[in-house]
Formats: sequence, structure tokens, C-alpha cells
Amino acid sequence: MKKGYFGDFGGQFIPELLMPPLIELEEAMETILPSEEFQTRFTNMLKENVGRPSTITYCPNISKDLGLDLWLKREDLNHSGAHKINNTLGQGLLAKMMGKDVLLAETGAGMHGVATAVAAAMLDMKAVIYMGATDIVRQAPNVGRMKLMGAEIVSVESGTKTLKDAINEALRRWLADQETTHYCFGTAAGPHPFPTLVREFQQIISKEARQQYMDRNDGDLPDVVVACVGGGSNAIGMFHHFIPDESVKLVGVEAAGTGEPGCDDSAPLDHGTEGILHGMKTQLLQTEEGQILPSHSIAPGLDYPGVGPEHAHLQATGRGDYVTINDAQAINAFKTLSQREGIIPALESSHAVAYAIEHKEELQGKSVLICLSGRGDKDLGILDQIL
Amino acid sequence: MKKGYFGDFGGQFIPELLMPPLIELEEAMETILPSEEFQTRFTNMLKENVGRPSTITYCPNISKDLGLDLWLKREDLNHSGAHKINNTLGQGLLAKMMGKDVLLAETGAGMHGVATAVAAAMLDMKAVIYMGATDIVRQAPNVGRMKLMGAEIVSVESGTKTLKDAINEALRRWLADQETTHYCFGTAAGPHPFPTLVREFQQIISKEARQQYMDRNDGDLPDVVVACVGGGSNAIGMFHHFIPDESVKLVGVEAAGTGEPGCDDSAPLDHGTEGILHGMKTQLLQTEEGQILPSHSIAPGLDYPGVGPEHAHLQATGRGDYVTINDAQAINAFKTLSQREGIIPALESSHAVAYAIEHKEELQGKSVLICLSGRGDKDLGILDQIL
Amino acid sequence: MNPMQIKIEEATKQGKMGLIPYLPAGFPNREQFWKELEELDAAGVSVIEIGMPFSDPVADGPVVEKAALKCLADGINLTWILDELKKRKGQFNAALLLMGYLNPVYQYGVDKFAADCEAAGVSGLIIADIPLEESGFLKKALTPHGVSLVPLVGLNTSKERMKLYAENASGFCYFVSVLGTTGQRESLPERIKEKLAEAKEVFDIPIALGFGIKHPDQLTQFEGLMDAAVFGSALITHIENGNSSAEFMEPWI
Amino acid sequence: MNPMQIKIEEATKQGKMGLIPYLPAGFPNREQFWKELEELDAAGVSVIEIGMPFSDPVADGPVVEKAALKCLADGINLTWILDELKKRKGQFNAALLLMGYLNPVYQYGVDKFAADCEAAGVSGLIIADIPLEESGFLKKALTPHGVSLVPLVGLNTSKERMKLYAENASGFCYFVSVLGTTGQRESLPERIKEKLAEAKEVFDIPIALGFGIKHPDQLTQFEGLMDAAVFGSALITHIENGNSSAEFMEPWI
Ligand SMILES: Cc1ncc(COP(=O)(O)O)c(C=O)c1O
Ligand SMILES: Cc1ncc(COP(=O)(O)O)c(C=O)c1O
Repeated sequence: MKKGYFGDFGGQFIPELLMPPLIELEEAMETILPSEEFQTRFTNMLKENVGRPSTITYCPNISKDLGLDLWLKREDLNHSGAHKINNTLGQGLLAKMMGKDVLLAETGAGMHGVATAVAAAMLDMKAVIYMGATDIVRQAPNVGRMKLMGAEIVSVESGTKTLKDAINEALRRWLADQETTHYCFGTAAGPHPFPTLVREFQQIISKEARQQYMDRNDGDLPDVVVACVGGGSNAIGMFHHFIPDESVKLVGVEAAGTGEPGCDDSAPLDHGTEGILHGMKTQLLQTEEGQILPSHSIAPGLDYPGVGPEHAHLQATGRGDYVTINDAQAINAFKTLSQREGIIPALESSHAVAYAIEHKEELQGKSVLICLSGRGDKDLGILDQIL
Repeated sequence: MKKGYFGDFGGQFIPELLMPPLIELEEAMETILPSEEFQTRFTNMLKENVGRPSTITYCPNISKDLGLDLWLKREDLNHSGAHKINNTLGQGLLAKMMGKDVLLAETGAGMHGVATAVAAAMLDMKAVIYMGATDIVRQAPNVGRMKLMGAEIVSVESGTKTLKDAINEALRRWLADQETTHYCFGTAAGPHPFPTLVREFQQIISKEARQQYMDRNDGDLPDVVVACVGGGSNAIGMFHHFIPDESVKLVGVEAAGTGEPGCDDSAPLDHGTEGILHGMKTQLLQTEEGQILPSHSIAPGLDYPGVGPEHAHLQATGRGDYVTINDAQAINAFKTLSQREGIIPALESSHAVAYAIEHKEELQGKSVLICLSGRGDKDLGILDQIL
Repeated sequence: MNPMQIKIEEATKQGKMGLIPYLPAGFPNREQFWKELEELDAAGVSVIEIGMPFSDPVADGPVVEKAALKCLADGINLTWILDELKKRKGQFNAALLLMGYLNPVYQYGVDKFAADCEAAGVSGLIIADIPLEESGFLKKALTPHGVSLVPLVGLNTSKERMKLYAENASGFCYFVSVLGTTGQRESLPERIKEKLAEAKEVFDIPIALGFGIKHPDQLTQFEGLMDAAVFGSALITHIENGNSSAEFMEPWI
Repeated sequence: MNPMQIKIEEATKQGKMGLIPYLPAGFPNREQFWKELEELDAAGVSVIEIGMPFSDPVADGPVVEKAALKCLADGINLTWILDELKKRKGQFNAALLLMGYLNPVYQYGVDKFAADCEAAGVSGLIIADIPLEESGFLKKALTPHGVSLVPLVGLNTSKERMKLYAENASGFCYFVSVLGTTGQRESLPERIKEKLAEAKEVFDIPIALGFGIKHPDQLTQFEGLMDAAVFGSALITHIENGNSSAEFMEPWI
């Protein structure tokens, strides 16, 4: 396989002027990342700052309601409330050891922005966060948290004013500030080496979950492993160590938006086509002429017209199943998990939970392990407006 | 010592009609609590639902800034974001095994209300939460969370419309509904057996923290252990296993409110007098005629004119040092911890952190272990209004 | 024998029910309060129960709480109550009973309080937030001054606990009709009867039924099981509506 | 030799700088666009760079982005550009260069695109989001049709990478003057000189300097180190202000 590719997908489709920092990063992945110093510090940070291992939780009430065994991998319990911190601490530490002062990031739901702000504060660095103007409004609590931690927030007014545009602007900023700045990419997408680097930091999810599940189920594996797919970082983290387990079905859940015909959605694996965006060849929502389409999901973190290249590959090879869940189904799952188990999931993660609810017939008697990628506190405002 | 007393403090000063449920609870503490079934289920819940053990975190940046070693016990990483859940799951499970259907609770900051709603959802029970009208406004995010989890919220319009009045109303409700309902008291206060029961569920904090600290410091103990004191549950949980360690100074931090002369505060240990409220003899903010004074703190969870009786006792015996921190100092600590370490503390917990900042001279070179009782997401609204 | 018991038994001997109206001290205002007390006394009630204000009255329902908190705001305190009663000592035919919560009494000083009660002609005390277990120190202070600590029992009080309360109880036993706070209720639970009978059996002092009582008709079903009726919220509401205590007492006489 | 190189060298042989104006296709509107191109051509520019619109132009600054997104909204696409150019084939003295991002070209089909470029008289292509590593497939498609893939290098391009780009490069080399996006800048960084010299050494094709250029005075310091200048944002702003391309070109001629 060509370097930086997952089958036909991936690559490094970015301006030459961004190649030097990417090459520098690739080198750091080869030298710093495997070093004992990095590994020790990172492992300690995950334990002592993030609170890892995150537990797995059995959901007795919903399991009974649905006639299956529902388990959650609790990334929502991580410091700052989502899986994003696994990645930002990893990249942050790497950047620090590379001699950078600034962590630059895009954010959709604000969770990656918050997690970057945390990493920057912890590592005594500066955080600069690009966020679409639309997302700034709909994820106000996270904006407050980032500011409080001293991050500089840049409101992105171009395009659809969501994640895609925030990435565009962040890439531009990186181009200009590459000497002092590490672009702390928030998901397992973008140009090589980001998809690999982010997976490296997120694979801890399945590393832990697989062992925890087996410990609590006499060595058995779950029948189905589920995660929501925005850019794909929590999903690839949740899938990674299960990929060799052929009996385990891997399900990635994309956002179908309202589900109304003619409306925007965020499901490039479902009905996108191959193309190039944000440095990678992958499945995209685009016109026949290659113009990127606006996306929509009630979950800001899923609201993206592209997807990480490894998911495009897992889909192409048949190892991963990718399905969609619409806004209403996600909201239903959000409420169900809150009321029946006392766990308020992020709207993003609610898409994964909704999979179990909507597919309960085919899942009868099966055990389903879902990545609860984040907590839903940030989403109460969105729900308030709708309910 | 008289049953239910800590030295001169404690007791069971409640209407006769509340004695039967209290006696029933005392019996459950003797029969159900020590049972293997309870202990196994409770331990599992702490691990698998709460995410315990919560980690301890070293704060490199603030430690350097202040010239001391700052450690945090991370109760903010618990499911639902505070130490409160240790208690609600304990009481909830006990109540469930006692055959109750309803968990009744008062709440100030809303964290105990949220934690009770979580416990009820998880245990398939109903939650009824009394909350002062003032607190409902200033802790709106938590109200949203409780409602989402299906809890019934009762707005308390009497008195100061804060925690004290919520307790009054909840006691009235319990009186009426005692057959079906367990009063899931939120702090280590109230009539016996609550101070003991709540301590029993919160002692896990120091049990873990003491061991964790020693593991990371070659068997040494910290010089100072600090916790904020509202009713006193996180503090007693944080102190308990350190009480026999004579070298360890125990510091409880009460809220001084604005600190302006003539304004209300929440520091009964600092300048209250002995009296009887909410079923216990303790230190109270009261007039010479025994009328309870209104309290104030920017931290709703500390906004209470009384304090758990064991703290009154620890103060009387000299084992505990109790100091005060005012609103401005707490806000400063809130911002400092957010910006320097990427941890947003609850305003309550910020009082404990502020102790280290304000007393840095006398703490030079010392190691200070602070109970970070909860996360501050709920407080961004309060801060927004002020900053 | 405690004057409260004497007065109630006077009534029962005449085949009537003992009547125990409750008013918060200083309600509806300082002057009017004494007029209401005089009217109640004139109506032939057995015991007048005077509420001592407290900021956090957990056993009170909304009507009593509101009235009492207003009096508190008007500056009513224990000193005023005891001083004014002392001035009027001997003027009431009914026995006098103070009702309240522990903390104000505790801050006043229980020994001084007991002495001042005696001096003011008060023969009984109800403290809503003292159960059996905590009552020892208070009884010890009150007894030398002839002031009875009135036991409160209710639907959920076991016979065993009743017996403990009955040991050296004097005055009367207050039977709380509901599991709840004070306040008028349209009807009283049937199962009171059984428990009332138990109390009648255990206590050798009169039994007064209270909480939720607004009209004598509610009580006919309990004939023979109780000796006196306590009413507060209904009386307060009546006065708040601009009517007189005398008027209120008419159906009861 | 690629026509772009020929044209630039024609200028340099006359002791002048090669001029490479940039306009987004269809700017400021469909008709006017061709008028502007004619004026530029008449002013004697060496290469005309035509922008192909893309929804997510990460290398563009705000002026170019806004102008190009307007054209995209107006329905400008690759088909229109190539068809219209084909109609005008042979009418321009200057060489023609298309600039854009990979995805629209990729969806168009790279082989068809290369053929259509040839048919339209286009001799060069700049794709902002293709670095050396990913350029193979595109070069392979373009070469048979005589279309050069113009390399972009800049302040952070190592000599080693320049050498790799220089291998079988044709047309000219685009030297990006800043670490940043397109857009006018008041002055250019001093350290350009050193890097420009390096590029001059490595490449045997002309070097064009671009990004941030608005006036020839900015360039005097680089005499001898560069062969041509690219200007976009300044020209676009000038046209947006209602002025003509001919006017803009005056100081350059
Ligand atoms: C909680 C949560 N889950 C999932 C996602 C989607 O991102 P990814 O697909 O990279 O996991 C986000 C993005 O913000 C998120 O905040
Ligand atoms: C985060 C947090 N800390 C502390 C407290 C104070 O309570 P306690 O003194 O019982 O720990 C509260 C009360 O709501 C709280 O929410």
C-alpha cells in the first residue's frame, strides 16, 4: 500500500507549503512518538489527567426494553467529556516535544476545541481554535469553556460556517504559522499522517474496551461494535483492535440529518462519491463537478461532508458496515439513554445509541458494545430549542 | 458518645413522624448495607457506572507558580460531574433494596439533584427534586439535565429560595410520602443517620486518594488536605482516612460570600453559634433569638447556614482547621485552574483551590492535596454574568 | 395534674370535646392577637396553643408558615410572648400551651425558658422537632416548673414508641391525624381510628387530634377515641378573611 | 518548449519581467471576463492565469476566495471555461494557464481534462493542493497533451525538494513569496532573496514570484533572481473598484 494510503483512500493532497510541517510531523512520529519519554509521559497523562481507563457500563434497563445486551464504552467520562482528549493530549505532547508553542485546531461540536484548550493549558502552550459561526451559536457552552481556559477563538464566517470551513481556515493559519504552531487536527481525517496519528492516539478506546468486555463476559467478544462517524476518530479508535476479530460486526453510524429528501445530511459513506478534500482522497458529499456540498446534522460534531479515509477503506473492503441515523432518531436515543440509564450522551454519540434502538429486531439476543464518545451537557441548548 | 452524636454535635432533631423512616434507615444500615449483595453491587456501580477510582492529578503549572506541590483528587471526573454520585448511588441502592420506589432530594448547586436523577434512572426509580427558585435560575444547566433524565423538579419559593428552604420542603414531602419514598439526603448533615450514612458513601474519596498519593510519592503523605465545606460531604469524605494521620493538616474551606461587612455568607464554623436545624445540633448562622440567617455564596452548593455535625466536632477538637474564602477569591481560583491546568472546577471546589492560592506563603514547599469535588460546567452562566 | 389535662377533662366530663385552637403569637397583629385570645377563651376552649415563630418551620403547612413568618417579620419573639403572657397571668380560663421549634427555645436557654413559662402561666410546650430520643434534657428543665412537654404521635408511631412516650407524660397527647404538615383537609383518613384506639389504650392522659381539622363534623366518626381537637390553619384563614374567632368557634360550642 | 516558458523568456530577453495576471474564470461576469483577458493580452503579458472555481479553496486569501466563490455561484465550471477557451483558441498572444484545486479536475476526469486543455490551447496547470508526492498520476495525464504541471515552491521548500520538483519540470516554477494565502501585501520578506537564489540555481526554467504582489516597485530588490511576477488580488480589487485591466497594467509595462 502506498504510504499514507488505506487502499485507495488517504494521501497528502495539500499545498507544497504545508508539506514541510507534515514531514516534520511524520518524522516526529518516527522518532519522538515511540520514545520512552513520550510513551511514559503520555501514558501517565491518560491515567492521571484524563482518568483512563474509561469504564464500560452495562445498561440494564434499555437492554431489557430492547431485548439485547447493551454496553457502553464511556469516553464521556474522560476529562473534558469526550474521546477528543486522547488525541489532543497525544498531539499536544508531541508538539511540545517538537518545540512548538501553539496548538491550532478546528472544532465543530466544540469538544475538540475544548480538548485542545485543555491540552494547551496543561502543557503551558497557547490554543487557537477555529470554529464555524453557526457552531459557535449552537455549542455556546463549549465556547465558554474554551475561552475560560484561555484559548483564542476565531469565528469562521465563510462557506457553511461549520466544521468544513473551520478546517479550511485552520489550514490557512497553519500555512502561515507553521514554525511555531502545530495543527492539532481533531479527527482521523485530513492529510497523512493525521489519519494514522489520530488513530494511534484513539486506539486506546478499543484496546481497553475489548479487554474490559472480555473480562466481564467470560472471555467472549461482543457481537456488534458501534460508533458514530463524523470525521471518524472515535469510530476508528473503537474499531481498531476489533478489526482482526472476524466474528465482531463493526458498525459506523453516519448522520442522515433531517432525513427529508432534498435536505442536507452528513453521510458521505452512505451516498457520497470518491473525491479529494482537506488533504485526503475519500468519500465526499459533492456535486458531479466536484464542488463540496453543505452538510447538516443536529449533531455539530458529525456535520461534515467528508470522512476519514480508513473508514472509506473499511467500507470498500466490507469489514465495516456503515449505516445512517437521522436527527429525530438521535434525539429519541438521547432522551432514552438519559431517562432509562441516567447517562446524557452527546448528540453525536446518540447516533450510535440510536442504531441499537432502530435495529433492535435484528439485534435480538445480541450483545452490542457502543462507543459513547462524549457527554451531552453541551447539547441541552440545542434540545431546548427543539423540544 | 451518644448514638448519632459527634461529641456535642449531631442528634436527631426531627418530628416524631419522621422517626419511623429514620429508624427504618438505621436498620437498613445495619442489615442491608453490610450485606454481600449490597457491597458487591455498590462496588460494581462505583467502578462501572461512576468510573471509580477517580484519579489524582498533579498540577505542574500552578505548583510552579505558587512554590508548592498541588495535587487534586478528581471527583469532577465522576459520572455526572461531582462527588455527589458516590452518595446517591449508595443511598439509591439501599433504598431500592429497602423496597422504596422514589428518591426524594433537595439540591443547591443541582449536582446532588443531577446525581439523584442519575441514580433513580439507573435503578429504575422515580426522582423528585426540591430546588430553591433562586438556584433554579443560577444553575439552569443542571435543571435541564435533571428534567431530561425524567426527574420531577419542585421549585421552592419559600424563605431564601435556596438550599436551606429546599431541605425544609423536602422534609415535609418525606413526612407525607415516607412509605414509598427514601429521602436521599445530599450531604453529611441532617438528622442521624444521614451524617454517618453519607460519610460512609463518601469515605471512598480519601480511601483512594490517600493510597494514590502514597503510591506516587514514595509512601509519603501530603502535608495538607483541603476540601470545601457546604454541608460537608466531600470534605468528610476527603478527610476521613486522613484523620488518624496526625502529620496531615485537614483544612475545610467555608464560603465567605462577598466578604463585605454586613453581607450574608456561608461560614457557620467561622462565626456561627451552636444551634439546631434540619435535625441536627451543629454550628449555625443564626440570630441571638435562634432564627436562621439567610446565607450567601456565589457557589450555590456552599450556600447554606449550617454544616454537618462531624465538622463542628472536628473543629471543636482541633483536628480540623476551618477557614473562609470569599467570592472573588473563588472566582480567581476558578480562572486560574482553568487557564493554567485546563481543569474547570465547580465554584464550590474553587473555594478549596483558592485556599492554596491565598495561603501560598505559609504553604511554601508543602504538598497540598485538594478535593476537586466537581466540575464547573454548570457555573459558566454565573461567571458570564459577573465577568 | 397539669392544667391542660384538667381543662380537657372538664369538657369531656360535660360530654363535650376539649377544644384547642392554635394561633401564631402576634397574629394577625400585636393588639388583635390578644383580642382573639380573649374571644377564644370566652368561647370556653380548654387550651390555647400559641405558636412561637421560627424561620424554618418544617412541620408547618403553608397557612401556618405564612402567618407565623409574618409575625416573625413583625418582631415577635419569645421574650415578647412570655412578657405579655406574664402581664396577663390569671386572665385566661383556658390552659396555655406554647408550640414551636427547638432552636429559639435553645438559644433562649431551656432553664430560663422553663422558669419564664411558669411565671407566665404557661403549662405546656410542644416542640415539633424533638422526638423521644432527644427530649430528655428538655423534660428535665420543664418538669420542676410544672410545664408538660406534650408528646406528638401519629399514624406511623408504633405501639412500643407510644408506650415510651406515655411513660411520665402529662397534659395531653397530641395525635397527628395525617402523615404531612399542618393544614386543612376535607376528610381525614379512615385508618386513624385504629391508631387512635391504640393511643387511647396506651395513654392515660387525654388524646387530642390535630392537623387538618376545620369543622366538628369531621370528627363525629372518632367519638370515644379522642378527647380534644386542635385546629389552626382553619382558624387562621378565617381571621385572615376578616372574621372573628368568636364566630369561628360557634359550630364547635 | 512549453509556450509559457517561451513567452516569459521573450520578455526577459527584452530585459523585461514576464507578467502573469490572475483572474478567476467568469470574473467579474461572463462577458466582462473575456474583455479583461483581451486587455491583459493587449498589454503584452506573458501568461494569463485563469482560476477554476472550487468551494473550498484553502490556499486562497479572502479577495480571491470571494471573487471565485461569486463566479462559482454564477455557474462557472470547468466545461464552460474549456469550451469558451476552445472557441477563442489562437486569439491570445499570451500563454494560457489554469489554476485550481484537485477535486473539480478529478471529477471532470484527468485524462479528459488534459485532452480538453490541449484542445483549448491551455499550456499549463497549477493545482494548489497537489504536492510532489501526489503529482505523478496527474503529470502522466498532462504530459502527452503538452500541458505542464507548474511546480509551486516557497520559503520553506528545502533545496532537496526543489531538486525533485525540478526534475522534468516545464513551463515555469511558481515561487510563493510568503507563508500564507494569496493576497496583497505592502512589503515582501527580505529572506525571499536567499531562497529565490536557491530556486534560480535549481531550476532551469523561469522563476515567477507570486502571492502578495501589487506593484512593480516591490520587486526591484529581486532583480536577477526572478523572471516573472504573478498578481491576482491586486488586479481583482482594481477591477472590483470599477477600473480596467489595461489601466492596472500601465505601471507594469
Ligand atoms: C462527542 C463526539 N462524538 C463524536 C464526534 C465526531 O468526531 P469523530 O467522528 O472524529 O469521532 C465528535 C466531534 O466533535 C464529538 O464531539
Ligand atoms: C461540586 C460540589 N462541591 C461541593 C458541594 C458542597 O457540598 P458538600 O459540602 O456536601 O460536599 C456541592 C454541593 O452541591 C457541589 O456540587
